[in-house]
Amino acid sequence: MDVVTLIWLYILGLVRWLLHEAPLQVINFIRSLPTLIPELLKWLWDFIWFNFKPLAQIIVIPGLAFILLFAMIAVWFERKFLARAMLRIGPYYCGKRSGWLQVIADFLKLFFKEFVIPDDAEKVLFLAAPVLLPTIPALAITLIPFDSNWVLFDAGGLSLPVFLAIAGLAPVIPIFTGWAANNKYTIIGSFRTAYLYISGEIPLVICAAATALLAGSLDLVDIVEAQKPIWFAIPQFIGFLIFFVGLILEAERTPFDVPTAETELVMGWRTEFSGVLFGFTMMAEYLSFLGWTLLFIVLYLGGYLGPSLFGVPLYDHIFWMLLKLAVIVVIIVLIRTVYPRLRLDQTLRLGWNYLMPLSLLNLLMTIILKWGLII
Amino acid sequence: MQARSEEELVEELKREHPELLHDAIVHRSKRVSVIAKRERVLELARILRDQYGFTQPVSAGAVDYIKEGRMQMIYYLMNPETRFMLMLRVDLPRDDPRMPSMTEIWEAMNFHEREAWEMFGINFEGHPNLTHLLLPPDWRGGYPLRKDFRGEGITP
Amino acid sequence: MTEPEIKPEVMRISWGPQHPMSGQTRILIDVDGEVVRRIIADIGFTHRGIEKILENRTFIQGIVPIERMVMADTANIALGYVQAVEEALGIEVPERAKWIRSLICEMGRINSHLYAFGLQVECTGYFPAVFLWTTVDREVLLDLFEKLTGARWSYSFFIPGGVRADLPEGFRDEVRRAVEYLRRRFQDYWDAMVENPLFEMRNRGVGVLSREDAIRLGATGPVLRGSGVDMDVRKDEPYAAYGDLDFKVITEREGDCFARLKVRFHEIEQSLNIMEQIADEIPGGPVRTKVPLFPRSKPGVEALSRVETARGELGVHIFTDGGLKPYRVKINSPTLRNMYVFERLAELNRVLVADLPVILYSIDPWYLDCDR
Amino acid sequence: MAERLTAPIYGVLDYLLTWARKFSIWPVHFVTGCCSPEFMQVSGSRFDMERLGVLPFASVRQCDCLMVVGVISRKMGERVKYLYEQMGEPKFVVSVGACPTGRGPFYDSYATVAIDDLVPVDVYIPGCPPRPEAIIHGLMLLQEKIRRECGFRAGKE
Repeated sequence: MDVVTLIWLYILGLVRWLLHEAPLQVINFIRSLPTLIPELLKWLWDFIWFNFKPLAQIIVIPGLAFILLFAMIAVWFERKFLARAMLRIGPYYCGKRSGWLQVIADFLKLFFKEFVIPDDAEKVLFLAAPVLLPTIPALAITLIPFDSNWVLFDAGGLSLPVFLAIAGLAPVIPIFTGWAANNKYTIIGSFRTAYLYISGEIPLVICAAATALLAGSLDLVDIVEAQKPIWFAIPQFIGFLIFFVGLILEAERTPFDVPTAETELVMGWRTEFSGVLFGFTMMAEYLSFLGWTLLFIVLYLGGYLGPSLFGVPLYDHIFWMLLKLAVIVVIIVLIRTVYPRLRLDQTLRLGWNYLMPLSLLNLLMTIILKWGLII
Repeated sequence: MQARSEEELVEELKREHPELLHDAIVHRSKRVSVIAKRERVLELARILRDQYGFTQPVSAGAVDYIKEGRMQMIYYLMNPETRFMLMLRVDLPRDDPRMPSMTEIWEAMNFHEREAWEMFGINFEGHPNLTHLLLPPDWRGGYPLRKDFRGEGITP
Repeated sequence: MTEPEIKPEVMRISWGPQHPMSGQTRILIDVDGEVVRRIIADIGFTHRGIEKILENRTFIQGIVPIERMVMADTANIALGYVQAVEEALGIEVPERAKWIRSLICEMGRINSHLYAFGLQVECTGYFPAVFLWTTVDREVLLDLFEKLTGARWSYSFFIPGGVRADLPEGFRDEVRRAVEYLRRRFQDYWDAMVENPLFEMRNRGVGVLSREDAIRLGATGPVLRGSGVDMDVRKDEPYAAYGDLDFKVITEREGDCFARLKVRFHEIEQSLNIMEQIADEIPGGPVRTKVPLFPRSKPGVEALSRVETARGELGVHIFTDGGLKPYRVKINSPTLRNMYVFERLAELNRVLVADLPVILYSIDPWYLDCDR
Repeated sequence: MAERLTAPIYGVLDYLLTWARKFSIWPVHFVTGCCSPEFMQVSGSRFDMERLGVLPFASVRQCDCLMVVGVISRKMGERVKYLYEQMGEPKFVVSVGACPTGRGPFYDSYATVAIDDLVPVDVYIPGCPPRPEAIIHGLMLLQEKIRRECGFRAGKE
């Protein structure tokens, strides 16, 4: 029985079903409609009520709404804060005297703007970057615990290394985008990204390992629980400082925003993006900033721990997490207004000569602190 | 040997190198001008720089005397110690304005000679990079600063 | 401009006229990785042919185009031209007019140095704080200009024979108030810039210009004084009221971007002192001598006037042929000299791509002055 | 019939789109002539143009407004044309100062060019240099023009 006869048999069976049974089934379906709709609704209601928690997680707290809302508020806050530092007002008329709609207007305009693809650029890689860029930090953020059981993606006790692995993917994209955009500025920008991330990534990983060592487990929830007696910022003060500097370096904030230095390379590796592509890359920059800040809070500032204000523990924890996030964002934006940008070789010297040995020293101190072993 | 006042400088120049220069005049305090012969201008420039200390090049430009049929190229030089300004002038005939370039002696004259070349058409032999400085690279409208320039929009 | 040949391992980048840090010029740099091998300044993008236009304007009409050469520092440029015209036509200027001229020139110098601070700070990425503070402080001076002359930037206030109008009453204590306010503000600038360790890291030892190279390459203004040469036309050939004003010429020894920044700082302090002296001791008397509207010049007269603008020494050389219009006006622009120094800095010391804007704006170029 | 049906939807989207485009004009960081200090004062603290949502941007790809500030020389004219072609589609040109519009005080020079034979211009701002209030007024006129002409149905009428 070769394939052709099989196909023919199948088609004959189909034709017979269409002629004989199909009308019957349609009539039965229509007759059963009055009872079907309430059933459907009931099923939908059960579905929402039964797994209300994952839905809330996906959509609200560590999920999409929180990320987009943070991007909006961070951009608006930064423009207003910088304007205040420059003794001027910043966006004012766009949202009834406070400019809060300004970011929505910007993104909407970018959404409807024509985006230009340079003719001899690698189209596939060029269009892949704005898609990949926001997803990687968003993926990493799902691992952050907002409460002991409020974790979106349960990595089975290994959430810290998984976070670092995903966040480690982020620098790869600017590198191949810089080459794909076929523009001299982007090539230099992508090389600089490569240098910067190598020198910035390793001290962070070592410091994260030190905290995991102190907490005795690789799971972020356990690390936060271990910080109940005392936040890890105090016993590991060197690691705290290194991670803070590394955070600014990873998120490319001003003392270290060497790859997208406006004054030398027009926009670094983002020069060729226009319209909605640029909108996504700008949002991605704030998402990676959010991702690393949340990890910083979880590792050193006691995650969601804090005295309880409302009755329900879940609301307390989420409130404390957001409060710490706000404090860190304000500090980093403040640093942007106070310090100029460092040169590439100065940043690398900082990364290799100071952050690296200090992080090893921090690891050594944690070992001694934990086991009191005299090696 | 640094001369104290302008008159001594002028007398010395006339006494030492009469064959190199036509004339040397004192305009006012700290401002002297020397009119050099076109062929021997390089030697005079080297002497001025090495012996008389005019090491700082200020600027250079040309003037087109169309009635007398000549162009005068002026080099403004400064002596950093005595703060004298010397204007080294070279007269060129209008029909073939050729001149040895001063870039070997004062390196900074590079830009000013390029500008004089594109504005007046003075050909500087030995200039490293005689291309357009201010005008667009594909400029074919003649030499703008000459008196007989008929560019568009110009009503002399 | 024909493109010189490019060596294989070097990448030629063009910082075109549209670049956050290139102003109105194009800078071609040969980059090998991060190190800049060669700089080619392709200037001429704002060439308006002012020298040809001035041959088509009478002596008084000529003030308008020449003032637009350096918009941040119009006072000194206009003074250079007007003094040359007065020397060519033999016009006397009353004493009070000279003092008013010095007052406005010093205000223009502070205005222009603020511009230099703003850009030198912006190109190290220090965008938000100091760069916009300079616009706030410049508004104080612009209000004074507006009160005195009616215009903010190109006010055509100097005319052959003196100054267009006398100081409005109450202007002198406004000058004193402005000077006192600016002194406080410059203390903030000093803390925000010179005391800032990161800013110093970006500027110290960058773009070093030794004393001999500065003289040999014909640098001028703060670039020259930053390398230790105390040449200042206000002291060498005193014009306007600088003869009887006491102020110091500031020099630094290192000759790097940081030294040039400090030279500008101290020069502003000297200018503030001068403004105060003028506000206290300005003599009375007429403000303008009678000059016919279309003065006729004597044939075959030459007049070279040298003025110390904020960017260096400007020379205006007027040749007259007895007509109503100058026969030829030669302008020795300070920025053209400094741009040549900028081009040679790539060979003098190791320049990185990130250092280039810092060096470029420590030289404080004004491309319209360079292209005329 | 199609027109009547789509009208209300177009109306809402039109309003939304023109509101967004009106409030986020990103002029490219490009000054061509001697009005540049005035442009800096307008983006400065006293006459803050960011109140209207106008934020100067570095790369020409992301910008949609080419503010030609000051005199255009012949050499600069080509660059203005290149820049105009590189910008994304809803693009506007604002000519700041007397020089771009009619070559200003350099009317009889061989080297200056007026902007009209280079790129189509939306708003002309007179003055040499124009006062900061005039520049902001010009930007508001541009916003008015965007509100009227730059919705979905731009091409229809």
